[in-house]
Amino acid sequence: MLGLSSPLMPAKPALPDYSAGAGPVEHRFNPYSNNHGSVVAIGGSDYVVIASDTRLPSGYSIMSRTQSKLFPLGEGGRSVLGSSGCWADILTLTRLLETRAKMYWHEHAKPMSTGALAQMLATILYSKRFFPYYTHNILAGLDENGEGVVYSYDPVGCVEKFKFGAAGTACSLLQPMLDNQVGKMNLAHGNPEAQMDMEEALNLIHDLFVSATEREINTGDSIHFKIVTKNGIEERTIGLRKD
Amino acid sequence: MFRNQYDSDVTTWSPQGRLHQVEYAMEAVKQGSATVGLKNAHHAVLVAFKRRPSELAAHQKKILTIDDHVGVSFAGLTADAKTLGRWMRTQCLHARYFHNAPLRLAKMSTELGNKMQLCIQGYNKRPYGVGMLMAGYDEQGPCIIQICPSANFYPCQAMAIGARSQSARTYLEKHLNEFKTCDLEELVKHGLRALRDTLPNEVDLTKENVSIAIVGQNLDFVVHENAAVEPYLSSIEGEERRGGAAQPQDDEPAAPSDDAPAAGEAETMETE
Amino acid sequence: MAFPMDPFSCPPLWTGGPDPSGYYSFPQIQSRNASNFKGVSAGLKPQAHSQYPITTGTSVFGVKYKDGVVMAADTLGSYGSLARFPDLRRIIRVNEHTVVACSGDYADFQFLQEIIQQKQIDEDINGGGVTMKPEALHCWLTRFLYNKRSKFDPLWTTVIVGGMQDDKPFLGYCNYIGVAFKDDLMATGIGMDVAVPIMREVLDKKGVNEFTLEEAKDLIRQCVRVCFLRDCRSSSRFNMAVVNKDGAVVEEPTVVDTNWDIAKTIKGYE
Amino acid sequence: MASTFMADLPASGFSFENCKRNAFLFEKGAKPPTTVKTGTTIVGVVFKDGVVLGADTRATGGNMVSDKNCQKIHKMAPNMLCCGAGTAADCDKTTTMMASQLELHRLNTGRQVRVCTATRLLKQMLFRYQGYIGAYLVLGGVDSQGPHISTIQAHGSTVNTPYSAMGSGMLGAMSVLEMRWRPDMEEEEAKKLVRDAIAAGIFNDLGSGSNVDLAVIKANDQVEYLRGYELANKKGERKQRYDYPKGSSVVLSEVKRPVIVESTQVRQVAMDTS
Amino acid sequence: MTSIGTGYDLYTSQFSPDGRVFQIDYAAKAVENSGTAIALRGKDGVVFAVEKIVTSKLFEKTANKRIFTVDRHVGVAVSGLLPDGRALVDTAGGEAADYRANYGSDIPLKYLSDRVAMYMHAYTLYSSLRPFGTTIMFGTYDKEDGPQLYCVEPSGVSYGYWGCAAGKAKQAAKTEIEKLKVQELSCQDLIKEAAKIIYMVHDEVKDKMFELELSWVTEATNGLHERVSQTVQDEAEKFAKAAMEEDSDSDEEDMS
Amino acid sequence: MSILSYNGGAVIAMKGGNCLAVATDLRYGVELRTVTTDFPKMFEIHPHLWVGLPGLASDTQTVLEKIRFRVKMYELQENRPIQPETFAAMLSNMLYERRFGPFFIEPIVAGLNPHTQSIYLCSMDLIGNVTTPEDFVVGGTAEEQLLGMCETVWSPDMDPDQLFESVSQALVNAVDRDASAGWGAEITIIEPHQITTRRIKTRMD
Repeated sequence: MLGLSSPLMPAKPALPDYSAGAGPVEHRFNPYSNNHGSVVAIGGSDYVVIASDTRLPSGYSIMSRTQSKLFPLGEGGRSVLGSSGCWADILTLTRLLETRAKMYWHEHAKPMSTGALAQMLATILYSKRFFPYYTHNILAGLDENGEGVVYSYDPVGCVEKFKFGAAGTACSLLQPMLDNQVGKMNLAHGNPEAQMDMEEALNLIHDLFVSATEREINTGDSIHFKIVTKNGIEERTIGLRKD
Repeated sequence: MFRNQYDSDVTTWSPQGRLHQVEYAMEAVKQGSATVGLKNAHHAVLVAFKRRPSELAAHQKKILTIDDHVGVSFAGLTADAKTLGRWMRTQCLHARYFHNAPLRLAKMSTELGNKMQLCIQGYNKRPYGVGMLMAGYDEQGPCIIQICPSANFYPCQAMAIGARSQSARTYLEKHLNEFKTCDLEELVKHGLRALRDTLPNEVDLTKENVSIAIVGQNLDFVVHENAAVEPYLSSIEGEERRGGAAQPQDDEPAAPSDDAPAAGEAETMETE
Repeated sequence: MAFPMDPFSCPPLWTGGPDPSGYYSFPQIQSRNASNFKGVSAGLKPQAHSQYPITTGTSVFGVKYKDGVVMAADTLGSYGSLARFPDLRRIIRVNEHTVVACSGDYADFQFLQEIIQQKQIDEDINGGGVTMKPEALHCWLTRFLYNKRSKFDPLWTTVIVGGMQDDKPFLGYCNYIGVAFKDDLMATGIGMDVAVPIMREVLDKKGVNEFTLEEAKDLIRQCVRVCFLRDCRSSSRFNMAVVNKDGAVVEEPTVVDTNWDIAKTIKGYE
Repeated sequence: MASTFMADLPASGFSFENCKRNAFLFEKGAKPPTTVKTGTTIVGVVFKDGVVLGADTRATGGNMVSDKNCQKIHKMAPNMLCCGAGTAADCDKTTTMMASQLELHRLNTGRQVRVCTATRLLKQMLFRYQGYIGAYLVLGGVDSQGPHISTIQAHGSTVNTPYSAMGSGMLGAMSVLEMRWRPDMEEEEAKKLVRDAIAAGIFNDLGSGSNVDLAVIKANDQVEYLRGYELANKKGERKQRYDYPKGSSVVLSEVKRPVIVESTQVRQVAMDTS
Repeated sequence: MTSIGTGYDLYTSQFSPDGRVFQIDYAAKAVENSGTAIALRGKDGVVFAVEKIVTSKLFEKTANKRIFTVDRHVGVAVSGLLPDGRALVDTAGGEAADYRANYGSDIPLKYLSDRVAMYMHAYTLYSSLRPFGTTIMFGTYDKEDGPQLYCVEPSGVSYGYWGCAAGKAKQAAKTEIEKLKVQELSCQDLIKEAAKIIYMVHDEVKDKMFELELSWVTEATNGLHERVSQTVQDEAEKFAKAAMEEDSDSDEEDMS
Repeated sequence: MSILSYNGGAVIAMKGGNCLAVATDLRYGVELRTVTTDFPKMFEIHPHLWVGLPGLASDTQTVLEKIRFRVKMYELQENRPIQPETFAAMLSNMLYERRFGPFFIEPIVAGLNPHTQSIYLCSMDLIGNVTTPEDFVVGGTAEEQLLGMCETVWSPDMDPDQLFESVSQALVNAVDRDASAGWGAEITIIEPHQITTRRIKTRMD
């Protein structure tokens, strides 16, 4: 939608969208920018898959088509944070997490577990409760007994543990199908306890992103996967529509 | 005769122009167990002898990892070492946070020197009673930097500090030019032999009391303890002690007593 | 970091020295980076910061080619809609493999330029031959701009850092909120909408590794030309900078060619 | 009093009966909804013997794509087409109303309609609504005075230039045009240029996407409308099918109603003249 | 030196009955414990030469460097307690950076040496601090003021010099410098003379190994302070060693 | 909240082989309160032509009455059932007529021509902009969720049973992720000779 030209986009001709009742608008400095991006994660019995689209939009133009929004943390990058929203906040938050994780490793001579990272992220997000990090985070990793686990967050640190989750601009397009296919919701004979195997999870995520790209203008270009199992991390990139 | 008057605090110069508090701090380094650092063309190695306060206790950690490309072994007050270690870790993390690049060792040692210098100029302060061997690798290649309580630091080819480290230094001086050309295995062996020379005859290197750290070209700082040191130890098993395999060594007094400062030490306080 | 001192008092006896008093307190000299609420105690409104650009530079362009990076920026400093400063240097050479270009508020860029040059001096005197690389500068600039943004006292500039990072071309973008990314091609301001499509079209066909210096220069000239035609805050006079393993060169300003023949054919408005 | 029947026959022109109610609702804090926008890249170019128009085919409602293959090139007259950007409904309805006006004009004057006439009619209507009708049009046609491209803004201002672009993707398109437009181009070259300009909009502007529609208009009502000239973007192939086995949803109640389908013919009945 | 050990020489904030602050004198004594450092101001620049005494074969060549650069155009030679010296160089760097931030140009040497002198003097006023055990020499060359050489002592006093020396053989080096007509000599010659002086005053017996550190800031280096190139270093050392042989020959003739 | 989500609701129309499915949730709520759970937003004009009117409930009913009136007038005049295309055009013009004081509904129209088996789907915004996709149309507050589901679930030429399962799963899972829609669902499968209306089990929260 062509909103009024916000201060972020100087000198771009704005096609006015007349909406009734729009009073005078005071252009204050807006410290945030919405750089969109979507993240999906599915945990299985011995793996976790997390994927994000690689489009970094700014307003109506695309800054970069190849910017992954997945950030490895903790031991050997076993826990992966997927983050979308204000790209400036995301860069700072992930840098801070990497530094804290490194200091944890120095002090404890062992890397941070996914659970520890999840709690630390919640605390850091809440520390800026009144000038929040405008980020939608999903932390995926293996828990103590090697099972895939997904933590999903709101921008100020409310965290919950799931087997799967979606976040970002296309979250509302991705989440229902995840509930249905992974959570087996509303299926008369679905068994919600059954864990999805990895291949099927990868295919489902790919299809979800294809659907999201069809309908959401900020999603597209390509999907970046990170597949974490106990013996390492595998990365894949698959193309999407570029329009 | 004058010594006792001028050695009470660090803000008093003695008539000969020396800071006795700082010299006493240098002595603290010799209380700590020995550690040796040496380097070849691509790697830097630290070996350290670990003591334990009693049979029941565990061996005291001697090597701290500071960052992927640098680590330190220390001799002297462990707590001082831990504080400085934490400060160095923070400096390295700051460098990575702000510049996305490892902190250069020359820069870190200068900053550390200036930080320690503050403690030898103020009234209510004391020098850090710990000597450190910093081993690291950056664009300028591997390096071993010795840091003294006097807030001075010396980039070295090889160095040994701690109890009876003079005999290790003698070994290192003898084999100095071999280090440049030898490979990593050989380098560690030299280190272990030098370390072994510092031990009284009845004590020998075992996998509990030795830790080895290696850093180098595309090799992050890694510390080997306990079982991991065994292959290295076994490689120098049979060799005759004192001066290693090559040639007999003129015998040194078995265990030079602590208080008589070995020749090397006195000069370092030569306000260099 | 050399923040300018409080301009109203002469430099103190010594700067940043330790508190020599030990036991007793020495009269506290006003610390240099006083909090920005200086005026509150004196009943003044809390000190607000400038949050809009005054003298601005328009788009900056950058593209990688097989051995390095080509960048360009026009030399116009617009004072609102007045083309006030016709000859601003908006690309500066930091060292032999790093170049920084800025668009947005030019005063903020001069402030940044001073700090960058001081950083470079520190590197020269004790760098020992090894000096600041583009990625380090880009990362530092991102942190600096983000920090200023978080204090609601932004530096209203968008910078592009170009150079050679370990013998590989480097291009990094960062705007005044701290949104930063690295890519093979980029432009700031209106250039992102006007020039980037052209660059993408060219670079999608011919990868960076076969893209020669001449082709890169020609493409950048095209971008400057199109932006001059369509951006009313731009000028046809621009600086071009090239960075490759032989070093970083900011060339003297040249002028882009235009032709307005079709103006004659347009009559009336219907 | 007019019967209820009469009350509902619509008077001509816009009806403002809900305005009072809506204003009341907005005071209560309800946010006005967004209309469907055509993010759009539309382009018009004059070449040697006519005009080429181009448009993308994406309509967006907020950040959602509401139509993946909408038609943005509207018929205005036998010798004229008009691409619309801005509010989708405004463009459609405005161009349809204008087309009928022009058709009446053509019948009354017995002459081929001129582009300047269409431009003048459009600008007067849009000016009357002060830009509240968000139609940003690129009008292209060939009349007795030769090929014309004229651009009409929602506020009523118009300009005619040999090449023009509108919509959120106009900057990308315009840069392509500025680089490669030449006077008196051949048809093929002009089509290629317009195609590339639209593609620049489709791939670099989020508001534009899907396919490229082209239209070539040449003298004496020669209009060639190439709908789906290039299917630039197809939906990605899915890796799995998601067919639900019978009985996945639990049915609570079911009603089946048969439907009898009579055949219906339409008979021509002569005019009843008595 | 009557009041040594009488308890008046323990604090910087104490005068002895004969009106001297001994702690400052002792700090000056500390300077004499380090290798000799000299600086010569010629007609087209300033030359530094330092006798860096090597206390252990294990050290790298770059260990114990006592010549530094501040703000690209100021050469600094430090003698005495090196950690104190480094701290001062760091302060001088801060001063130069502040000057450029406020006034936009390179810091003038007189102003820099005054600032550092005031800083060192502040440490001689309080019992809770001790004076810097360093003598620090600053040298620059620029078109406007030509060559400049200043030297600051632990007492916080700073003088301009044509040639100055500090460290072990300060007196011997001074007499040698006075023999030269430094004002007329160019840096090319001065660098050899400086090397010769260092070799001459070096005490073979007490300190076996030493390294000669040479650097200059001249018109040729257009006002930038740099270490001399390897060729210039070798030439200077060859000249110094040759000069040493002549002297030892001349001594033998006298004796025989 | 936007006026269109004052009452909540969700509707889908999806094209099958030679059949058509329309589905609606059954909630009538005022902001966060649910008032009744038997309020379909999908209405039958005639067995082969259905219209969905999600949005402000009062406008839903007002527009429905107005349209029924106009369809009756049309059918009296034309003496044949109204074609979906014509109906859509009529509805679109009615909405655009109120361009500056619109009805707050986003209607969808779904029709099957029993003779030609052609299926017509269209959706409009509140001022009558018609979009006529080939696969499905959605409307209501759960629009984004519905789009996500339908894009993944839809495949061409589904038979009535497959179509029923797909539509009901799409609707149910979508409304589960939308607080202001749900509370029961009604799905109608339209075939040339048979109309099957089913109500399915959903969460009632």
